[in-house]
Amino acid sequence: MDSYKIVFSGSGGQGVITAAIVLAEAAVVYDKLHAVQAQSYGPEARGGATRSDVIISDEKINYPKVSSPNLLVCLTQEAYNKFSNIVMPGGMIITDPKYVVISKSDATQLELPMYDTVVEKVGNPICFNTCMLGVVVKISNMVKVESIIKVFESRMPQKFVEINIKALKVGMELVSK
Amino acid sequence: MDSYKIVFSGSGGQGVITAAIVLAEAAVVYDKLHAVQAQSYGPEARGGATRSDVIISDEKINYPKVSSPNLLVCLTQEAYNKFSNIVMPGGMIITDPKYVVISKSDATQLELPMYDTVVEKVGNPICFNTCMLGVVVKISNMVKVESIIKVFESRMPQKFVEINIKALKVGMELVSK
Amino acid sequence: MAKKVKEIIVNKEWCKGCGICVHFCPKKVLKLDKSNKAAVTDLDSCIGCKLCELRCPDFAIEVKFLDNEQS
Amino acid sequence: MAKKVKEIIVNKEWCKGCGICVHFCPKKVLKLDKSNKAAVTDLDSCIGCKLCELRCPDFAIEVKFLDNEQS
Amino acid sequence: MPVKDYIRKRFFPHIWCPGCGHGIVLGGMLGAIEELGLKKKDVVMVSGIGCSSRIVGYVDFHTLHTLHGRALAFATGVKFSRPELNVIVPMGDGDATAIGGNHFIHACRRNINMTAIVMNNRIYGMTGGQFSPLSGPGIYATTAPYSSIDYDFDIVELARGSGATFVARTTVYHVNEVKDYIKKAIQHKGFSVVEILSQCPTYFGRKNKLKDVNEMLEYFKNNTTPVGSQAKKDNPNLIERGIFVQIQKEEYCDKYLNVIEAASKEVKG
Amino acid sequence: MPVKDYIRKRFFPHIWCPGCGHGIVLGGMLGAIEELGLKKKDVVMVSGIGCSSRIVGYVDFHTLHTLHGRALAFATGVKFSRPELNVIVPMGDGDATAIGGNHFIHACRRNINMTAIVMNNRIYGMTGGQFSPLSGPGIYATTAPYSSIDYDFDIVELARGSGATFVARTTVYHVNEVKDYIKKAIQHKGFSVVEILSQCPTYFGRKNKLKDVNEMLEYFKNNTTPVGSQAKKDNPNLIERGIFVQIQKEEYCDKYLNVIEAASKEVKG
Amino acid sequence: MKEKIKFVQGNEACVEGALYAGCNFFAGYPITPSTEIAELLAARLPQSGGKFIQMEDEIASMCAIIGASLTGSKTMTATSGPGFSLKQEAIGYAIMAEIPCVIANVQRGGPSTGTPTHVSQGDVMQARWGTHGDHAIVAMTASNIQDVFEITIEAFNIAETFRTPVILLFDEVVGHMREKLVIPEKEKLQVIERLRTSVPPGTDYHPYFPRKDGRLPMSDFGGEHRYNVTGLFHDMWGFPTDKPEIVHNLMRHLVDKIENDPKHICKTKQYFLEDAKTVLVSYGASARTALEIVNYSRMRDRKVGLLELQTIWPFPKEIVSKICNQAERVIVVEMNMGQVLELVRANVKNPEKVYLCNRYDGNLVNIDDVKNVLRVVEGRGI
Amino acid sequence: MKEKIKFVQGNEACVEGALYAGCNFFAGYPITPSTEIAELLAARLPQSGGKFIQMEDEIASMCAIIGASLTGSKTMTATSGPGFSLKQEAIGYAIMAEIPCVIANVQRGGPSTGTPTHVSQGDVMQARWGTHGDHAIVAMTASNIQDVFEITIEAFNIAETFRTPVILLFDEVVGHMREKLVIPEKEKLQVIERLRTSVPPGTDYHPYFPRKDGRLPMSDFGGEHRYNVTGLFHDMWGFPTDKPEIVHNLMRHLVDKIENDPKHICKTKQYFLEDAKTVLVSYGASARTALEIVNYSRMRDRKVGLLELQTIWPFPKEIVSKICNQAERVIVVEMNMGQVLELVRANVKNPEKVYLCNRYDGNLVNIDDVKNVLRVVEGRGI
Ligand SMILES: Cc1ncc(C[n+]2csc(CCOP(=O)(O)OP(=O)(O)O)c2C)c(N)n1
Ligand SMILES: Cc1ncc(C[n+]2csc(CCOP(=O)(O)OP(=O)(O)O)c2C)c(N)n1
Ligand code: SF4
Ligand code: SF4
Ligand code: SF4
Ligand code: SF4
Ligand code: SF4
Ligand code: SF4
Ligand SMILES: [Mg+2]
Ligand SMILES: [Mg+2]
Repeated sequence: MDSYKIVFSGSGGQGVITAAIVLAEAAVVYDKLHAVQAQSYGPEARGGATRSDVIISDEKINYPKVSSPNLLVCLTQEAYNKFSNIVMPGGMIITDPKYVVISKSDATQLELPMYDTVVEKVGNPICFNTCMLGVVVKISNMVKVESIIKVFESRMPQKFVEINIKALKVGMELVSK
Repeated sequence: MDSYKIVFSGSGGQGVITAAIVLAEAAVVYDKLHAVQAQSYGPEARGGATRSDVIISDEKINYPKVSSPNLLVCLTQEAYNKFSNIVMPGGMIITDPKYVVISKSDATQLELPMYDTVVEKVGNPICFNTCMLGVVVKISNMVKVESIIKVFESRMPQKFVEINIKALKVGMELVSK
Repeated sequence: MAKKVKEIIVNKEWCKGCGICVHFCPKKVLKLDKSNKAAVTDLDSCIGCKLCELRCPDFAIEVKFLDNEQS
Repeated sequence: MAKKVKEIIVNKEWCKGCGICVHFCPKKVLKLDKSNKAAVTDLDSCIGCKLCELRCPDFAIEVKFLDNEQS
Repeated sequence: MPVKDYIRKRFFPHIWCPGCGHGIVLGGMLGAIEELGLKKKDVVMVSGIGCSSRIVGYVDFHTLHTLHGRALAFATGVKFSRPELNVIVPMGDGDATAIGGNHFIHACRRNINMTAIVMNNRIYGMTGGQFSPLSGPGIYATTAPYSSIDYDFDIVELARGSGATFVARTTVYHVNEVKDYIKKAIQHKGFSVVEILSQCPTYFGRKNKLKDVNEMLEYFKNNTTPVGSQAKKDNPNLIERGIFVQIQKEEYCDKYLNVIEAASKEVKG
Repeated sequence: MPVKDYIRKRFFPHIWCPGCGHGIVLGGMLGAIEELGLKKKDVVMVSGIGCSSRIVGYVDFHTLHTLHGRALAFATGVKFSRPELNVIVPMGDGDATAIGGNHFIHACRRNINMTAIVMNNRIYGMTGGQFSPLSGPGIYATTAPYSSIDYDFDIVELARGSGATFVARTTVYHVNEVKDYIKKAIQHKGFSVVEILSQCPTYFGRKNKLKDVNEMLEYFKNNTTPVGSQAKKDNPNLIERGIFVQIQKEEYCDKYLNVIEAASKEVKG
Repeated sequence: MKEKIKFVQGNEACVEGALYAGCNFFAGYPITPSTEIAELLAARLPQSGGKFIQMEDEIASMCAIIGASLTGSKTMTATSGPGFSLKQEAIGYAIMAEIPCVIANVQRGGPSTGTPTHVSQGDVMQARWGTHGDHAIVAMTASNIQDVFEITIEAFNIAETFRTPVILLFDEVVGHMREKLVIPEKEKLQVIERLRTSVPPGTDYHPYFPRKDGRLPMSDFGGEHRYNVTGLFHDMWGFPTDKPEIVHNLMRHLVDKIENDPKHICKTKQYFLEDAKTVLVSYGASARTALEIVNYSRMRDRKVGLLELQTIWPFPKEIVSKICNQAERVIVVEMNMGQVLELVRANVKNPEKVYLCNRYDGNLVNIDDVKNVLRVVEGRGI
Repeated sequence: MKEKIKFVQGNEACVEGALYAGCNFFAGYPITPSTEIAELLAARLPQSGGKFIQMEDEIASMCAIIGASLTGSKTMTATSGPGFSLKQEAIGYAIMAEIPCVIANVQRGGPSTGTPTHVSQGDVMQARWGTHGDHAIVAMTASNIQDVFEITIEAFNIAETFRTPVILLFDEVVGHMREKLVIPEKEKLQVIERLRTSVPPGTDYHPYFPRKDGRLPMSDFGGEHRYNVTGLFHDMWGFPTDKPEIVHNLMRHLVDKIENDPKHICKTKQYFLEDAKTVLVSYGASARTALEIVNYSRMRDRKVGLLELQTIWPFPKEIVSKICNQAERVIVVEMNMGQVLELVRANVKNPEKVYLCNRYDGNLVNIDDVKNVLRVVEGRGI
């Protein structure tokens, strides 16, 4: 297997970095894969535009940054405009139409109403990023869902685990449709 | 002419450094000789034991420190004990018996009651160092008395010049005796 | 302050949707629209206190008066 | 303080002749000798206030009492 | 000239997070400058490093963005070299009182005619939410995960204790006071300090479970009172706003003219 | 144990000039320690750089001679690491309030149980007589040849404004007060500051045309008065001596025990 | 404690390493990109009774860890560029007074405020020469999360062994990227404890008189032995002196203990060096890119190898010259204007065969950067 | 002003040089052995309307002279070892923001507090690398009082020409010894004034856009042009950016302006080098000892010459390698553990023929020191 590269992008509060970490951690700790996660920052450490790179592979990963991802997630227009052209030929871009108006691209583009769906089905917008993670898990197909859930369990109090599992599944189902 | 080397030593308040500077300045500015003056310090810049080296020469002086002086002035016992052995063969040591009890030495030793004499004849102990300078001027015979006086004039208010000239002469006379 | 307010201009490019103007408007003249930007709901109630403008951290809202004395 | 003073010891090695003890002795018990060290002139007048000892910057003067209670 | 003419519009929208109080301070400060009618070329604004310090990038004066904590030291060089310039120094709470504490107290002591504006959000915003010397005990921060045990400075008392001749405090909620105190501070001949309680919803707010920025502004509204008010007597926990110190004392650059005079005499004499 | 048993006799006579007040402070400090019956092994003395800082070389405790201005920062490390030790920090006026000003105010703020003793001779002795932030206007110094224009800090006010919980001041003339205040300061649970006016006859005295060391001590005698005295009311120029601040506030290392407790719970829980 | 597997940032691996090594005191002041070290230790240290304190600035932080170390704690601070500059005076103090402590500098772009959130390796020379006066220093680095953990432990071990400050010279990429970390169970990795004096109370203890093996056993402040510690040149009891012989000997001691026997300190990692015609020399995050290229080249049967430096100071001269002299060409891959390049050049026979592949624009040296230089120096055109 | 002859300390000669060059602003904090510079300027500056301020510490002093320079003053500070370490962060700022200013470091024994009243040349490498991140710096020195005067003027000239901080790396011996100084009349020596922009008010002024000749005309704060100054990487208007190309180009500019054309900066003095078989390389006070030995050797018909460095940074590579490669042997005479030695070795064909004669015990390298090394390396036995 070659390595699979994902770029998550969005803005400070959207939890894209957490989603990226959960994915990579699941790969490493529970699926015995190799993974690295890296991110870019604005001035010093404060909020603003965010980007997180994840590489998952069954071999050791050296160069940790992603220049052309297989999969790109853009949760803001700014991110979309900045990154949509970096996707690898044959790669895919995921956006939420609530935040992004897409334009022409060589990549396959998947517009999913993640925010609205998660609000509707889970009732809590803070799980938006988990829903997005569900989408990514499904599409990338690198990491077991159970591993993601194990990461949830190791990282959050029980009451949050359940709602996040729900959001994760909502995301996965969104893709299936 | 070879160079003539003098080490002045004593303690903080005795003005040995000033005397050394006046001598060297007279040589340089008025007698067109070469001279360097250097000094050693205690911790940081505060008082305590003091040593000042002067070299006078009619050639350019490179190495500025004196290891074996032609003439050594010691105004404290501590200084005497520390330095009396560095005088060059055939050199001379000048002390004031008020402060220093001399011991055996290869050098010629001149004990002059400079303090008492200056107090007696000039009536002011702060000219002690000038009196000592008079001794040195006389013995070293490198610098013109007028040049020393010119330095006084350029450095001090008129009222001090006179008393210092007096002290200088007292010192010179002390040697003549 | 009895001057008549002509219009309240929101610079949507600059507005970050923090909601301060909305929350502290004494007359509830403002709201956040669905793209999360400040918007005027009821210009007539506006008393022209300019607090929205002064408290906006983003220089994104401006209260214009009829007599043009205050910009 | 009514204790009897036995002796006042000046450590001449340590004394730097600053004259503080002399100047501030309430009973003028002390002086500077000709080598500029503190010295006792009039032990009998000493009231044992110990101020000389306490104010000496050089730990050079010590007031000893007869009854040895205070060193 | 309208307040907006003092800003460098091309950099807007600015870098600060939604609801960040620093933008309100900027507005109040420019309002003061506008009312004083200062010319752009006569104003030098000097800042350190922090979210707050980014303020100088947005104003169309001579702007000097320096090192974390050192703004007042740079500003001292500017002012002492060219006393005719108006020197204004906006600072973060960390900038002013943590790493910059020494320059702060010495500026207060010297009484050089400059204005320090402390944009106090009780947190290190720029580096992501560590507690500051103004956070106070009980506050949560990334470096105080079990809540802070550090006592806080009271800037008013610190400035007073260091000899400052003008000291005022207010909050961004009280935006007209912001303008007013900064104006008075600039007019004051000597070193002036204006503390402005400001909010960092992104870090202080989130870490301390404050619902949103409006809850933070409500806090400023409900927990402060004019200095010397009855309210304060009834509830000593209230934070006082107002002008706390305002005294006349000869200014440093003016005093240096005496030095120049004495020195020149010496040369001639 | 007699005071002299606390000193390292082999280094005497000490390095200080004849009449230097630092020796008197040393005596008073050891008197306090002696009366408190502290064991040598339980005392750590930390200093910076300066004539005053050389004091640690002469005392038979654990002694830490650090960097100019940084003594309190080192001391904070010592004390916070081993709170059971008695940490005493003698400092020069420059050391404490010029380069060390920031550490000084932060030590006051944190309220770590240590004692700072400011040996205030109003001059930089070690480097040969430059003015310090405590010299005050009108003083002559090598860097103030036309007399200083710098206002001075009032250490008592500076410490108070920074939140110190114990602040006292006296002079070396009042040598029993030196002992007494240092004793009380060490006993105080929290950060304590004792300012002791001291004399540098070599530089301050000479530059300011004071006849001799006794004239300097006479000054301390004649120009100071107990805090709150009638004399002060009659003559506001007098410097007050006494204990200015003495309040109880939970100590920093103690408070950290709560952090440890909360953290340990988190691990177990 | 059982072995644990985690997925963490470099900064967190550093924290885990420090805790594994017994670090129980941290003083710091936040600065990007090192802040996570402080944040994590603020949470972790008190969990086991350790102390965390946020000081007023970087200078105070450095001073505090020195003071704490003297009382027997294993201490650490963390910072980046500007803070590292500020600490230099006090680092010199720790060198002079021989106080064990660890300073992590997670490098960002400089000079000055530079690019705070971007990567750089620009402080290599500063780590060696940032403080005034002659001295020697130990500085180490790592290119992956597991190594960060282990090198941090090593840093504490060296600090204790040699009574010296040790600098961890990480970089933003390694500090912030996440990767797998295996924390072995206690005692699996060697942890060197402070050597304390065996001189009995009441006997003359010489804190600054080296034993035959060069080590100086310490006595904690608060213990039975009272002595003096100073930043002035000092005698074997720690008291100030300016006697020329003592000054000279102390200087020699301070330098020789670090530089005379670098084998004990110098660590490198070697990849495909046996037959390498082209040797890449790299360290930290850049070594990851270099290694990628080595693998890539080997797949194409090109004899490229990598010498990864983990110890930067003392510079591993012997290893570098041995390996580089065997190669036909050497490429130093780093993120500065050639700081290690100059060191390599100074230690090989043919400096003109040592090339540079670098980047100093805030970004990680990338794969094409190295490929291009490789192609050019191997004569394959660009 | 007419020519004047004075008998002064090196520190005073530095003051005279600064005043001759038009220095009108000094901020400082006292420290041995540099304090006399502050003391003398406190008296002299206000005599002609200049400003002297004693700041709370060395950091503040450095910051103040940068601020003052921006308003158009010619500014300077002075310090020694520990203070020089403290200034490093702000020196980096002056480099990044390209602010002309002069920093005198009168070197004393280190590391740490070291031996405050004794001589050393231990800060040579720190002057180059003391601040974090890549950068370039100018550092100059002198061995006698007249040269101190002239080099100080040169330092101001270079600072203005290149918009850079310049370091004067004197030493305690030269700083404190007294010798003759001839102060020429005004205009006899070249004094370079600040290049100010000719861009008219209202037109777009680019404070950070170099002219064709590489110079950046300045506009005083308080003048018609308003712009931004920052320690972050910045664009041509002075506004922060982290765009890789801009970061890269600014780095190149900062380094290239100093290092590309060192001829304009590098000064040396050469004694008896034409036929020298043994070349002594030295600087500062040690060069006095070296010169003494050259004279002594020449009297005995031994072909010994001296290359005295006045510019230390940028290191005068070309001159050093040209002269040293011609010689049979080279001896570096200095007062540290071999800092310039390594630089010379890195720039000659046969590094093994470069020897060291040094002292790092607080004393000036003496005549016997050099004689002995000379005897040994010339194969005349010891
Ligand atoms: C010498 C130095 N130390 C630390 C930092 C990192 N740093 C940048 S801003 C900052 C604190 C910001 O807090 P504050 O001053 O309160 O400003 P805010 O961001 O909250 O407005 C810190 C610690 C730095 N840039 N330089
Ligand atoms: C970083 C640094 N800056 C400056 C100095 C020089 N220095 C040593 S002691 C001192 C001031 C001494 O004054 P003070 O603290 O009042 O102590 P005193 O000598 O008067 O007792 C100075 C400026 C130094 N050693 N280190
Ligand atoms: S206060 Fe300003 S930024 Fe906030 S919502 Fe209103 S207009 Fe928008
Ligand atoms: S001017 Fe006052 S009333 Fe009108 S919208 Fe703004 S805040 Fe509301
Ligand atoms: S006070 Fe002490 S040092 Fe001074 S004269 Fe008296 S005994 Fe001597
Ligand atoms: S004890 Fe008192 S009275 Fe006696 S000598 Fe000393 S100072 Fe004078
Ligand atoms: S992090 Fe806080 S202080 Fe910084 S811009 Fe955001 S809200 Fe403002
Ligand atoms: S210089 Fe002043 S402070 Fe220093 S020892 Fe002498 S008298 Fe005391
Ligand atoms: Mg803040
Ligand atoms: Mg003092």
